[in-house]
Amino acid sequence: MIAIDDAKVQRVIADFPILARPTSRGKRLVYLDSAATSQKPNVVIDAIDRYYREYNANIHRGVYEIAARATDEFEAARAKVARFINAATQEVIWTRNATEAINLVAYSWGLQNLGPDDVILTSELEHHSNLVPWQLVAQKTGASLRFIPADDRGELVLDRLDTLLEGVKLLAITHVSNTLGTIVPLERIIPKARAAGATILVDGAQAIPHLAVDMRALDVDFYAFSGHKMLGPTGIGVLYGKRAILEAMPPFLAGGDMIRHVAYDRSSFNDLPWKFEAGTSNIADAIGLGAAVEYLESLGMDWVRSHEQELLAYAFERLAPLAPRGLAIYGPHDPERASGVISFNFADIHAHDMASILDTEGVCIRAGHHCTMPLMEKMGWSATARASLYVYNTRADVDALIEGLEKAARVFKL
Amino acid sequence: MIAIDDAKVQRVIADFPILARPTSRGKRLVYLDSAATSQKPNVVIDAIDRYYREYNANIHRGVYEIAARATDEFEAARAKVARFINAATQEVIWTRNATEAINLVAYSWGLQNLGPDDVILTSELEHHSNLVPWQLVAQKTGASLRFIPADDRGELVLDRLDTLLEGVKLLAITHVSNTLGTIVPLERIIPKARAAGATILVDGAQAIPHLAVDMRALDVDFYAFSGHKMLGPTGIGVLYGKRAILEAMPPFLAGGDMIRHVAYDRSSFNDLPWKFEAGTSNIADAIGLGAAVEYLESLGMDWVRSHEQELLAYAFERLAPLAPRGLAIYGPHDPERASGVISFNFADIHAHDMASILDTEGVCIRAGHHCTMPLMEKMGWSATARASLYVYNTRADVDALIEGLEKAARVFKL
Amino acid sequence: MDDFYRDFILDHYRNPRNHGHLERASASAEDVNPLCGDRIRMELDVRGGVIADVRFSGQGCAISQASASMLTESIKGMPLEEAAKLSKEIVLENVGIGISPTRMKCAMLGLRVLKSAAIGEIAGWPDEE
Amino acid sequence: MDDFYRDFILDHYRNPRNHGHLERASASAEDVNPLCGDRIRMELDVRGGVIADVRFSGQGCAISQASASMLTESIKGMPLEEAAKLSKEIVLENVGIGISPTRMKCAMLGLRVLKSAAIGEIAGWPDEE
Ligand SMILES: Cc1ncc(COP(=O)(O)O)c(C=O)c1O
Ligand SMILES: Cc1ncc(COP(=O)(O)O)c(C=O)c1O
Repeated sequence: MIAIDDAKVQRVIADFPILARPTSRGKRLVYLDSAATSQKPNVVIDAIDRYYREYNANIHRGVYEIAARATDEFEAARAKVARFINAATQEVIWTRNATEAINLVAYSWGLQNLGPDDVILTSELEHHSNLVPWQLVAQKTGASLRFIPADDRGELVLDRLDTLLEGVKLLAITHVSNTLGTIVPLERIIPKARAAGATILVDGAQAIPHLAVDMRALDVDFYAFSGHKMLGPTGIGVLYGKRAILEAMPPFLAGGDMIRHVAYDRSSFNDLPWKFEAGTSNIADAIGLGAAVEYLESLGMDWVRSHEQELLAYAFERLAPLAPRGLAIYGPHDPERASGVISFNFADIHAHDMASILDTEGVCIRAGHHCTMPLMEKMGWSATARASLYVYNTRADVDALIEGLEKAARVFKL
Repeated sequence: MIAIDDAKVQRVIADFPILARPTSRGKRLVYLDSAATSQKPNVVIDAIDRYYREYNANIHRGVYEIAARATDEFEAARAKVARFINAATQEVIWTRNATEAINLVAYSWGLQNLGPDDVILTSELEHHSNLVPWQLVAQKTGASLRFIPADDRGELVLDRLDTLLEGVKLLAITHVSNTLGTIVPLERIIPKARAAGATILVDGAQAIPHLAVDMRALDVDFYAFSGHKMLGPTGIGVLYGKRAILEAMPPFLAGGDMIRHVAYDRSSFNDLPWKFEAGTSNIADAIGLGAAVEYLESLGMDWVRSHEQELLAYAFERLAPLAPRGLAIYGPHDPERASGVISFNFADIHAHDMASILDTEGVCIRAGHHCTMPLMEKMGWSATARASLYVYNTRADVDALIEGLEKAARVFKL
Repeated sequence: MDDFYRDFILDHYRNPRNHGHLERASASAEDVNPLCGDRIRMELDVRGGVIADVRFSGQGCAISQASASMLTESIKGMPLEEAAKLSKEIVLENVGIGISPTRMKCAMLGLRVLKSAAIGEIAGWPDEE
Repeated sequence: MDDFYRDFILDHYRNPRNHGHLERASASAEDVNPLCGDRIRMELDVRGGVIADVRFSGQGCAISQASASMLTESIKGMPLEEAAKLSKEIVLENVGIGISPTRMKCAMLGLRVLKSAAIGEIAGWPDEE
């Protein structure tokens, strides 16, 4: 079953300069926190560097050579992202991150379209970024929030979906859970939401880096994601929106670049996508994200997915023997139904202590509530340890995690 | 009068890699568009590079070594910016740019505090980014906009300031005009606005890069600026806000990191400054901006200002002989009252044509409305050409501009 | 780019043909390039499906104004249907060599406005109330 | 960091002293570290200006819980004024070596809660009504 192409993974690893640097204790860096942010390949770092060293200039209004090149590369990056998700270029709006993308919809669509009788349907799996904006919109508009429940394995319970969808004006749902790796079966949910007449927003922050995602096939109105989790730089993210719905929305942030004409007393606005991009864009990082998308395409999203599935299967296999000693793994244990996230607790070792002990071995994991406090409280976990996988991880990384768990057991005298 | 320290400028130039690259026509790059965006010194590019190559990790919740380093450097960058503007660290909120900073205030303070009887006072000099947000707030709240007029030289007319300030709830004003370089005499305006009980926001996008600015001395409530115009990277900006007013404001964007506790139905929010920073921050570029601020400090803001004043004086001296041939220079012609911006038109050569011809000589200037359309219309200019100066410019750059103007005159058979 | 500004371009810029307004325009359109502020208005007098007369107005750089001026000369007497289908070749032929990609939008502004006037006239604008 | 978890720390973590609630608390406070979710509540029974009894509750890592447990032992019988002025030295002395800067916030959570209970009791909380 395990058929990891080691040569390819080694080539991938060589593309990530940080992975060649030992920790201050001289350990190999075993990076298992890609769900928080991914590492960056040379091509991405170099694309940013090249912009600043060779053609840094403000875009869109510049007549001179480097300004023209900056504009071209910036808009080419948008086209690359559009192609990657199968959307039109005008449907790709740059934001800082997934969070800003969701807030843009909350302000520009939510406040306009939701009222006291309306229902926002979301799920118990949501990251704070796809929950708190809707709480605030609900407070401001009088709309109410409703939740698709999650079962003990962190999978959504869809039996009562038809009832839950009654009167729903907005479905705001995650594609993949960052805490448990659950892949939400959107293909079962979206057609019903469409039939119920709901507008659909998907939080794709954890999906885009790991799965091939096609906007036209998914048929969503909005899809939000962040560059930094998909090998791209920090500070750049994307809101995809269907053209018609974006056209109908008022602008969000106002200022330079998003206008058509300004008089002292009133203004008219630019075409898509610029209508939603006020002020000087994050030019360098948009170009960096374009490079990241090309890099992912060169690996092939099918390879990315199968590599993670194989690693996940290997990890579950290696972790299983620790169960009798108190290792609890949360979420769907099935690599078919989950992305590369392993959320766990080991006996009475608190997740933060686990993370500190693993750190001494160079193993980087995340501990805490993973910005899903309500899910944690529902499940009765005060914190979990989370190891998450990506393109540069290997079986050796999983082995290092296991050794770290053994060390933690020794430290805690289990 | 001209006492430019050539050795120091040459050392500065050596810090900017882009300035060593000739254009595709083999010309020296003469970058005179720093008011649009500045070039970046090696220390800034390297700081970003180093983050990605050595310690890229998500911040605040990470226990492991590189996450701790990322958090430290990110918060250290905030502290550097706070020191640079003489503010407390909690008063420095990261945004994408000046535009987002102003919009944050428009949404979180403006929509809460302005109503139909309220007046927003701004000026005729404003960049769209400090005008359009207030037009939208006025539309939503019923507040009205009022303008401090500008005279023909682009200086504000303050005779009737007392009358203009009557009933004003918000003064939203630029510190330096990006189109004309006018330095607005805030020291005359702010005390009166305070006395009138107005809340005060200053758009410092063109001031912070060029002048020593001290938040405590200025006594403003909000001050907005962008990193990319002050030697920093694109994608990062700052909203300074007085602590008490920020504390009283509701959050703007909602999501991860800005919360204290989240339940499915309600949330409470984090302390300053994080309450206003939702989602993963632009970590790399915040660190890059920290490096830019240190670099500016190493030059000394006094030197920055005097270097620009001397260059500006030299430029006016060299440009004067062209006046009889139809060169019109706009704005205050006084290096004491202006920052390093030269806005002009030459006979009937349209600004865009001028920019194209200068480009063939490697001279980069901006042409158009400079995101100040209402000012352009008031002045009756359809476009102006704008050359803007910064730390790496020299008399040789001014000479190249003059030669470019001569060439344009030849091309247009003047 | 500097070789773009030949005598006939400067002449069209300084002495635009068909400049001004029509007493009776059967079709018109106006647009602005939001990035640089160049603005052009085209007014057409259409008789029997043919452009009998045309005027343009607006402001902007030599490229946008000279291109528009030359375009008005090219389309006088042209069937409206044909004008609606014009490709950018006509502008490139008119202005000749030397236009840089950054300035292409300037050159095409007049054509864009002409086409939207023509298409609007053919298809009928949606009722504006 | 791994050398931090010595036997007495693990013992305080697994068998926290003064854990639970007071029947009659004259002062109390609670706080959470918003970044990791660790939560601690402190209840004080103050008699004649002295901390006669104390209980803590909450959840979190070995560092936060053991530090809080040890702190409750340190402050029993301490004048409230003194508790309000405690510096982080007391925690560092209690837990000893090996705490990394990233985990300092965990170690100090109990102290922060104690101090806000003590200061609140001395200064009087603003009416919450
Ligand atoms: C005076 C002024 N205000 C605001 C801005 C907006 O800055 P940014 O585009 O970085 O948000 C600019 C920059 O163009 C400016 O010159
Ligand atoms: C599922 C999910 N949604 C949204 C976000 C927010 O992403 P960002 O912090 O980049 O805005 C994250 C990342 O933490 C996530 O995992």
